Amino acid sequence: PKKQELISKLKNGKNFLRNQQLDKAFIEFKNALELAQNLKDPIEEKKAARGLGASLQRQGKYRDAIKYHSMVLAISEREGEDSGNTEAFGAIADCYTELGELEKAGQFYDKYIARLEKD
Amino acid sequence: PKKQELISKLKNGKNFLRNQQLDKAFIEFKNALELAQNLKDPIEEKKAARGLGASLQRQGKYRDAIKYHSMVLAISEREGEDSGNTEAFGAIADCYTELGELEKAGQFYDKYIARLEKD
Amino acid sequence: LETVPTIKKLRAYAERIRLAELEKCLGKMGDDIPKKTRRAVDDLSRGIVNKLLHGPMQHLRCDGNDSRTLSETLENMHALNRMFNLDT
Amino acid sequence: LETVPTIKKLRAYAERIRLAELEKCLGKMGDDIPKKTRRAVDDLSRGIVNKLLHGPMQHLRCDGNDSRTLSETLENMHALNRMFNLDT
Repeated sequence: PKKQELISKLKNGKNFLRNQQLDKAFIEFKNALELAQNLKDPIEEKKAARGLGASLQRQGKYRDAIKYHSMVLAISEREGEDSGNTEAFGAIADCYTELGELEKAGQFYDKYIARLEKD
Repeated sequence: PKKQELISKLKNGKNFLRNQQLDKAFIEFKNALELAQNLKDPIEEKKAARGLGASLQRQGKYRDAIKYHSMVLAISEREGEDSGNTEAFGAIADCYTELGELEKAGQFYDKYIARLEKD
Repeated sequence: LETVPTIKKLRAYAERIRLAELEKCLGKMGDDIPKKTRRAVDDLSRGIVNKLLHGPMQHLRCDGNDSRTLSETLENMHALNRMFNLDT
Repeated sequence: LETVPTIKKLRAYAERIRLAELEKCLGKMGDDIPKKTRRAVDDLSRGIVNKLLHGPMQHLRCDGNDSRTLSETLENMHALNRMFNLDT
């Protein structure tokens, strides 16, 4: 039931993202994040964090986007399970590139590139 | 029944190809080609021709390989259905490259490249 | 550092292709795609893109401590910009 | 014409990646994969590879009648050889 709700919020968020309805996407992912945290479901928690990062990034809110993309890395660290990290490193680097902080961007791209050969 | 036999020969041929048992692969594909022709099944006929081309190509028999890869193009022409043509153009070009006929190879690569953006 | 924006553009270019092909694939597979299949297909699309990009991406970074020189890295960047039309 | 062997090597490089990722994907999907799914997945893998290779491949051919010069084509070739390690 709760899990069902979580899945549906993630799905809605994705659809809003696709249609560039970024505020609506943000709200869905925000609700999904809370649900996932309550359900202690780290995989879906990461999906929600990534969605939040993507929504903000497309609105040009790069600093806030970095926070949520970094949350994916933190969840991975906490759970000892690194799915989604490649994308998170890449997305954070993209944000720093937009902000003109190329040194930092380069550091995150290096982490991203180091993972490209892995699965 | 006959169709089943055809499918299984194509599958065996593929497995032999993968294991580098190229003579055995050739025989399976050769039988598959005859079956497909009798059944008037152009899609499977192309798969058999491509398999024959690949078996010969990996044995270094480039001239013969070109014949079978060209058969894929001929079947497409006959049927007005061009699936498999991109791969056939590429494979023929690869064979000409191996034969040192770079001019001809380039012509076939051009046809291959022109199709890369299509589906 | 000049090559950093190229990394971003190349990533975006590849991601557009990945998503377009993924949509087409899911469309062909119809409704009710099992979750396992959905996931395997997503991994496939990422796996191919990531492994194909690995070489070029690596060669856009100039770490100084190996034989890759700055000028070579810039040449790689110019070639990628041309080949993937990344300047526009 | 010097670029022709590079086209062949780049094709082979990408095909190795495609087949390896495809095997992994089919392995994850288990037995009894519906034919429609099998075909969609194969198309997906080819679609991504072909669309990603289109730019570089095109820029390895120097057709003379546009602005792409021979020297630029050769630079593209050298960059691709480096980035995909095609010389070895």
